[in-house]
Amino acid sequence: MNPFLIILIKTSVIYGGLIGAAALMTLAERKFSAWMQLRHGPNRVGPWGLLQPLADGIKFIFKEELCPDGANPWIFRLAPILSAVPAMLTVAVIPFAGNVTLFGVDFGNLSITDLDIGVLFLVAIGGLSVYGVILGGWASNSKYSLLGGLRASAQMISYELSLILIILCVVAMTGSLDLRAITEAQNTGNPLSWNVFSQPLAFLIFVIATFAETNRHPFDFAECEPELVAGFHTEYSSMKFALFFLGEYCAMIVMACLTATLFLGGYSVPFWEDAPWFIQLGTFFAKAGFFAFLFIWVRWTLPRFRFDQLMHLGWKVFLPLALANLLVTGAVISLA
Amino acid sequence: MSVPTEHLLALAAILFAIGVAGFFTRRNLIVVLMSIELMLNAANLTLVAGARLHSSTGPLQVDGPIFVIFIIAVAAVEAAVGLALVIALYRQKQTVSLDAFARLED
Amino acid sequence: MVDLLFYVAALVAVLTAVGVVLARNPVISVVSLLTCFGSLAVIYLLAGFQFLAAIQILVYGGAIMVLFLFVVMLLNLGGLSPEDEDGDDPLFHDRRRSAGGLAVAVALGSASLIGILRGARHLAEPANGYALPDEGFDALPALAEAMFTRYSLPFEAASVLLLATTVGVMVLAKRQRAVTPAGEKRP
Amino acid sequence: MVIVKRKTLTLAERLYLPEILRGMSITFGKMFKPKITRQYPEEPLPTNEVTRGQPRLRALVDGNLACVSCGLCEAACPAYAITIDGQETDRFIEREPEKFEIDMLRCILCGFCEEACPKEAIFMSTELELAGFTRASFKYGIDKLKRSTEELAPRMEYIKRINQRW
Repeated sequence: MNPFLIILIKTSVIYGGLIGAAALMTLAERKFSAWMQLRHGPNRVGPWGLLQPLADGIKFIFKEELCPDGANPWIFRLAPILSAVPAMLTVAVIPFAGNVTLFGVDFGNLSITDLDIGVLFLVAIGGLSVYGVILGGWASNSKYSLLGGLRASAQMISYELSLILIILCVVAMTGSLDLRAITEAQNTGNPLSWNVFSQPLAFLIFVIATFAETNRHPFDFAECEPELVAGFHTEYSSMKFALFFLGEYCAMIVMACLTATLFLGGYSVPFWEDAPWFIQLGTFFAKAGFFAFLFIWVRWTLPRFRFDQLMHLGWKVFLPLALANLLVTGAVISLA
Repeated sequence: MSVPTEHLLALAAILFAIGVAGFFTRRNLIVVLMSIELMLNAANLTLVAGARLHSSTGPLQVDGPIFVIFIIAVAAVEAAVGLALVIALYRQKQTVSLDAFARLED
Repeated sequence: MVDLLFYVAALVAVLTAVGVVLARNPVISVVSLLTCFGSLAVIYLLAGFQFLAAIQILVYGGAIMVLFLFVVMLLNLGGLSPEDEDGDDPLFHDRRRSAGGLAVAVALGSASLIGILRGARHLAEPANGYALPDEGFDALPALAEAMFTRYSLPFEAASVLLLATTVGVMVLAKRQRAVTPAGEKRP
Repeated sequence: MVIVKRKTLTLAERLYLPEILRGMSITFGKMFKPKITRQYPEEPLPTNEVTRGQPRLRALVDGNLACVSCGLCEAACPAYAITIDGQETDRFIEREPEKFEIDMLRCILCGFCEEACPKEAIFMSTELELAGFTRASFKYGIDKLKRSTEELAPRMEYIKRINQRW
């Protein structure tokens, strides 16, 4: 089969899956939050409310597009795109499963690309998502939006440091920046070789830092409803708002996938080293799905932090801990 | 990519010239700092062009990329210090226009 | 095809660089510069330096330009640049100085362009058409080895520089606390 | 001045994590508890004689209204929702409403008309739903307001019982 065609098929399947998963996640967020509050959640559109995201999408399309007075129209339009695109680009390097053979056609490894510097790509592109938030906040010409954007930028930069340092620990363990190599190094059939057991502290810091990085509860200072009336996207409506939403949920899904890949061995099946690809894919979905659920679970459990507490946690707790963790990891690797 | 080296160098020269123009004509301190970043990037591009030219005839020459990495580190330092200075100056005069800081006495 | 991509990226880089200098609004300048750095990263990628491209986006895109944007917003310069408050053209407000600056830039640019084009005769195209050696595409191990052996001193110097900068910036940007005669900090 | 003594936290509480896990286990457990939301249109709200729904006129056994168009409810209505035109009649009570109209868009369902009525002619029924397509359709006339005594009997009993208290 034409290799170009194979890449095209893989890309469209993975991006379709990502957008579908993001849509499903908006539904899951509402369903789980409802269940945790002893409610039913959306159950009118389709069976068990499964078509609710579709209804939401149609609603978004038919809403009126507003641009506030005095706002910079170009940057106002650019911001949602800058928020959604980096979040969706990062999924390109996530390895979902091993070699896929379907209908007698060898599709190769199930990921859009196995980049040599996959982790670096992910961190670099992921770091760009902060622009959507800041520029959106600034371009809205509203003080609440501006405050939300400022907070988001400070928060995301602070936690990106810890996040990168933790990723470095895992990279040092494997000796590769390729996410597939990191997965394969953990795919020994023995779950104890997963990084979560050799790097428990790193795992903990990473999971918490992903919450801050994606602006989710309990660190959602960018959109803090009670003080900032939704922060950077207060002034947005219609599909522009939907793009911000899509960006947020895609970022969550990518972060869940990344946590599963870095610490839980990605698609490696416990006690079955060379499982067929669909079992690997199922395992991956189970692991990533758990972390995606964790995002929702924590959101509907914990109250919001205060902003100074957030900064204190990021700079005075996580950064030293991450540095110490990196130091110990390096020492152990060089001595072993 | 089979673009000749001189095209990369020419691009670097043009970017550098634009950076110089911005540095000399603008009076907004932040834009002046950005012009400096632009010039540093033009230098990086030159180094990359050189590294590509020399690596393509023999073994990989890593000096160019390593210098680029150091330049990026220094650029980060420069931006951080420069912006801290801008903030400190802004506190004094409530402006970031270079004209306001042209005199020494105040 | 790939070459065409280079020229597109080069065009974008030049146009956005001009945008940085000409934009009246500092936020537009920042966004233009960001795009310019992005297209430079594309050029690095095309030239075979994946790592540099990633570093370019990571450091410039993810850190430096965010810092610029942060300061622009912190000082609330979102509106027009200070030089535009009197409604003048940002480039030609002070005609003599602007003309001098432009002259320097044009002279510098044209001189280096002429030099490059004259020297280009001596730069024969390599037989393999600028293809990097095999390890070039995955230059990370070679890069790391050189960085931590031959260039370990500059590397450490850079880390010291970064540390000194961190402390210096903290001192510079920290607001001076008013101190009461008793030496106690005001609440 | 109130002095709030803060509880000194133990190490586990200051680490947040055990407490966070405790909170999360609570929310996780709640997910599987029975839901308390009522699925409204399919599962109508329970009503009884205490339910104060919309005002309705009581019809006697012979089909005529109990109302004598005295106008007390019209006067008691704080929203000016009731309009009554009276006329004479050959029946024993001598007066009956020619037109009795309640503008349901103005009605605030306060029940003052029920309290004001001396002839037990107007009661708050158990009907809760109110929907229509035009404003005019919310002006309920006698034909829409009339309810048989049996229908309003529980409410009548309830009101009598309440009124006996004072």
